[in-house]
Amino acid sequence: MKLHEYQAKRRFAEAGIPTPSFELAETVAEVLAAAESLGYPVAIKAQVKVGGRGKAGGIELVDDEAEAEAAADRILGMDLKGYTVEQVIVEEAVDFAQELYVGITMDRGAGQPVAMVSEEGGVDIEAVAERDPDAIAREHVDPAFGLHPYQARRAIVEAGIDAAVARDVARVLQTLYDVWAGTDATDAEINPLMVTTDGEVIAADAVCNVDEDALFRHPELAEFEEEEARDELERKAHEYGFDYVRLDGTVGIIGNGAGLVMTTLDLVDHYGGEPANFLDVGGGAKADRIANALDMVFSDENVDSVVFNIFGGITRGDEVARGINEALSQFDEIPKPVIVRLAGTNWQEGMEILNTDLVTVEETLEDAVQRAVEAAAEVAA
Amino acid sequence: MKLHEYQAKRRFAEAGIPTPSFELAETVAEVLAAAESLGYPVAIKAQVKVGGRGKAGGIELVDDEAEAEAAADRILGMDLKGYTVEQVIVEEAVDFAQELYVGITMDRGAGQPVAMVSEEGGVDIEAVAERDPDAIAREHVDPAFGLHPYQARRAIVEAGIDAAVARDVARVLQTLYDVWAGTDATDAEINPLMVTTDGEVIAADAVCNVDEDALFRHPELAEFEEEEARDELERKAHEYGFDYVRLDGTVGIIGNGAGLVMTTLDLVDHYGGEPANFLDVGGGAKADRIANALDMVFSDENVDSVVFNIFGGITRGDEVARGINEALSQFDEIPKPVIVRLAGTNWQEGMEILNTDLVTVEETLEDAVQRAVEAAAEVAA
Amino acid sequence: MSIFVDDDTRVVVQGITGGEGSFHTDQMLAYGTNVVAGAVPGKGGESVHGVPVYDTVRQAVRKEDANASVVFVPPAFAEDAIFEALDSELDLVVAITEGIPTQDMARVNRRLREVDTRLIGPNCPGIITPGETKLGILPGDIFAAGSVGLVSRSGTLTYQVVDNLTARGHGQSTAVGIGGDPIIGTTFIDTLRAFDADPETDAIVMCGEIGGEDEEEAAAVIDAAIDTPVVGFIAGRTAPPGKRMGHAGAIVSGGGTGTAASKIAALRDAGVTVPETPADVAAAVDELL
Amino acid sequence: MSIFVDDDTRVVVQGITGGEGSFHTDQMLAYGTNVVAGAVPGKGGESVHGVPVYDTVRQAVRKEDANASVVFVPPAFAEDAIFEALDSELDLVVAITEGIPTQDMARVNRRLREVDTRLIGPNCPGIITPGETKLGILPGDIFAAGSVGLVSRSGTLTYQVVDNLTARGHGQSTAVGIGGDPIIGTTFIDTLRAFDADPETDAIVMCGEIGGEDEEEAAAVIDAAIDTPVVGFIAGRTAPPGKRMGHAGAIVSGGGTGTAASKIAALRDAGVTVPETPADVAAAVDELL
Repeated sequence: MKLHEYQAKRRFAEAGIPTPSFELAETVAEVLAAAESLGYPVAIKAQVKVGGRGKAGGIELVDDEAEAEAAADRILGMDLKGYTVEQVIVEEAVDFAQELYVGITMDRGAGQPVAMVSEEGGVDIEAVAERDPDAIAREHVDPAFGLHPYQARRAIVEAGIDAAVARDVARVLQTLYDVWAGTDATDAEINPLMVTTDGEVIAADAVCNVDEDALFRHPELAEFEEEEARDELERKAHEYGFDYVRLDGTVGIIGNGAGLVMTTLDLVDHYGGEPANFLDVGGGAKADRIANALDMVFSDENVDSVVFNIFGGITRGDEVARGINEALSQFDEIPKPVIVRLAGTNWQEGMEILNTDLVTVEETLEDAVQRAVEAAAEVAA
Repeated sequence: MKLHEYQAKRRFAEAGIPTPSFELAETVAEVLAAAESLGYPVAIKAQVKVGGRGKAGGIELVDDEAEAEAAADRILGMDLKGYTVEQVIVEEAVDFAQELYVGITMDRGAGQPVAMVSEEGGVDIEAVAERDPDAIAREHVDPAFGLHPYQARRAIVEAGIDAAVARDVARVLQTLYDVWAGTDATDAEINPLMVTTDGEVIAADAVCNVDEDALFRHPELAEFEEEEARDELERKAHEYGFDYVRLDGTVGIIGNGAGLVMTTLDLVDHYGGEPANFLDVGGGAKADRIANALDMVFSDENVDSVVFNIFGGITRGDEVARGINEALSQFDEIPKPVIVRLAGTNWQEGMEILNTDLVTVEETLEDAVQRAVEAAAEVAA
Repeated sequence: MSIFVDDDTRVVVQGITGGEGSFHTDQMLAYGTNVVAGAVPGKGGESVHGVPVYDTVRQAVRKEDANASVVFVPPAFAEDAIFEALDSELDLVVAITEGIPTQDMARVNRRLREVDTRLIGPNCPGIITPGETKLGILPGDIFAAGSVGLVSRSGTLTYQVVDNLTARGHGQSTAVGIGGDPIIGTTFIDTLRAFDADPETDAIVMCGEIGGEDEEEAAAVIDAAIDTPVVGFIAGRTAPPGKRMGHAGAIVSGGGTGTAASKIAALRDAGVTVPETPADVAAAVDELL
Repeated sequence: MSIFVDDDTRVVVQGITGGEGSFHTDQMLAYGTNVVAGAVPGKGGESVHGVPVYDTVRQAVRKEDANASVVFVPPAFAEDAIFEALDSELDLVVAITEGIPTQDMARVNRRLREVDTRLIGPNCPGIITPGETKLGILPGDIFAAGSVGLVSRSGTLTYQVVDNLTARGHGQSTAVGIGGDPIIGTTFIDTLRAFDADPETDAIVMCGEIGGEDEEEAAAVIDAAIDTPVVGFIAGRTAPPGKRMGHAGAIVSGGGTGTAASKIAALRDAGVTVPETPADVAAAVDELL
């Protein structure tokens, strides 16, 4: 789960990392009031959870009230890579001499955290990593001991950071690691970490992505999760407790198990269709869960057909079939054609139970997907 | 450095370990007021840093004001194993069904911490360990990870603790480890950890010994160190920054380096004398340190002679000799005979510089000690 | 033969008194697994489906000679349960639990480097040597004994592939679900090497998915060191970047690593057949055997 | 020959810009030690007595081929300095610093178990192979090259014993101060085994003191596995229980472990001569050689 810049920045500041003063604003009037109290110039920064906000026009530096009003008016409500900007922060402008990068992430391959430092901050760090891997100094962290002070110092020396700010940057990196560990983050980054013309270091941006599986330990962060959802459907998925990802296609997909659902998406594509979503109902799907899943997929107006693919391991096919019948019988009219394929435990009993007035039944995964792709094509035609 | 029971108990309580209510008192009136506010019966417990206070008469359970007054009057000011009782705590009495033991210490041999649990609390745990080692369950702790919850549970199961209180005892042990680690303790113990007739666990005593070398990290504890000193001389040693231990003999000993000073003590004993003290002036002894050391040993009225034994490694013999001359020349009369032996770097120059009007010079350690033992015997005769 | 587990595997179930633990203990017993003990703090002395429960894993090891555990403990307590298992002289620990925080697994992973115990999972369906034993939640009846070794990051996808294999007469030597989390114990590479050393495994099916670079690393090892023929399958070709596709580990990074395309290309470069449908996986095995 | 250090040892001094570090670097250079670098955060580019200073130990290793370090860093920063040294592919780290908190050393000790680097100390005078090299603060001029291996928990006591040995014509192969702290890197046992394997060490002098049970454990090893004759010396016979005698490790516990009597008895049981005065130690070596 990605925190907003302002949420991350507040956490970093509480931990002792220097940040510019800022205020959150939701209206032009609030922006002007905030700018007044901070003093011009200020930066107005869209609070949406995407990278590259600057390039996309979501950040503007303004020198006076007229500029601020124009910028606030433009940014508030704008669409930024699919997100509507509802909040901005108004932040004191910083005179910087240099932009650095510091970050902590989990290195999956090594199975351990890694701390990173680079002189080339202020730009897309992944591009830097690709162009010149040596421009980023890395220290793998032993999670049992945490980031040793010598490691922070060493990374900074190896990144070639100016000795005059080395101690301050080391302190920021060390604190960032503590925040990373303490909030169960997957990534925590400051890009840029500005060096001001006075030789101070200050976190001009703040990224903190939190491990969703660890939210049970962080009730103060869990409340941010609600607003995470991008649209109505994702919000619903969160409420129902489904793993759900919305895509742009027309074939709705419901299944159990991440790998199998991904495979179903791939098969839709393989047979010439376009998947509308990823929806994993998980293990032991009861009737109400199945009804919820159908509700979700039906309410996506892009969807023209639905493939329902269950491999009953422990889940029994006959139970799933009853769930499907029950869920669909609540409709006067089935809104989109549903193709069902059951396999695994008690699949034959399940197939027999399914009400073929409500659904189309197929015996293999491949056939079911093909049929759904055809059905969607028919609707579109 | 040993904390007082009340100091340790406050730390344990702050960390969340259940303790009885108590108040600190220094006068009979304060004892009575505290007992009144807590409600009888109460325990009155001498706050001196020795074990076995109960057996030595330093703890009394009283049922009413008359008993409390008598007990307070007796305990306050009493001598307990060489310490004068200046403070007591007045503590609510606990009805207990069982007395357990929990403790954390550093296992020197293993070089790692060890957590211990026993059903046989309330008695000298070292005696239990000697009589029946299996009566104490032990879990070595990986200091990089800390005490894992499963280890706390496992120790409690293996100690045979009643399942009804296992969870509470595990929580106490876990918290005790955190306190141990967080205060740089060498030992942290609760003996007894009482199980009340209501099935609650409560820390009836509290021991916490802190690593003196770690006090720089714990300014809040360092202030307790001052009052640590047993007598005037130990207080002085603390002030001068000497490693000093007072003994009962008549031969005062000054030297540099722990092993060499211990050896000098042993040689005094070997040659029939009795060492009066251990005093290590440390490396690079300057004139003022030497003067301070002489001041300390001279002001011990048991001392009849002094052996001054320096092996100059990096310290130069001529500098030490000048320091001794300078220090002793401040006296109108040298109060006790001083025998000096210098060895190592520039020892010959040192020997030549020494003012033999003030001191006796010997060439070997063995000769110096023998001369000092003889001198003490002469004074005593 | 088989890898990692067989008839001699003696299992302690951690979390046996919970709903999942109890249900799958019953299923494992029915399959013939030697479930010799359960371990649940505070429940020592009870029994579940006739299996004695102990307070600690160590007791289960000492009293019932358990040499493997299966972990059904909820995510908040799973790190501790795995650490306990690793500190109890077991040969194998299979962690079924889904949703263990990644940092917890980083600590487990750090400890794993120091012990001789093998961890499979977490967030995995377990391991089965058909006809002998299963540890986990795999539905035993779709498996058949045979000579195909199967290793997969996914649960139901494994079942799908196994169903296709069994239908075509290709039984399995052992099937290992290594789990869908970003940090896991046993990897593709560990499993591939073990199958390669197993004389009764004649072909290997490897089911990967988007996220991380384990499949790319496995491809390099296949190329260099694996003689047994391998059929690969990669799920997630249509997954958009930056979205977690069900599994915590199934995510294509914004930077573009972890894509299906990269994995498929790496496997094909290593000489691995990589079909596009599960049915074609079974067909490809047909051609190998 | 010698143990642990010789002419080929290339030393980086951690804390070279401090008073002690600078002074003893000068002394080491004067003795002939290959001090090739210093390491002090923020002081990279400076030089001390002609020795180049780097910001990190790794730079000193990469640029000057250092293979050993001597740590003169103050107690509050010593744990970190030792960890840095252990993470820099050195063969040997000698920690002179006195007063490192015991819990810090427990963490270091835990890490030591995982690396190939040897730690000597802390709270030790260092190590010297007379005529070749010294790492630490030992006064070089009292030592002479020879065939007596010396290992000691104490500094000045070592000097005293060496003085007696050299005066009687017994030079030293190597002298190792293992340090007076409760938790140390290299132990008596490690050193005894190394001397025993050194063909040019003909006798060993071992100076112990009260506290802990290292001498007792060493006695058992001497009895079982050391062929080279050993003379022992134990300081602290007159130390009262519960009092720290200068060294953090020199304390007889309230429970009565760690006494000089116990150590002397264990050594004598193992066939070790244990004289009562330093002069008699040298005399005992006379009888052996």
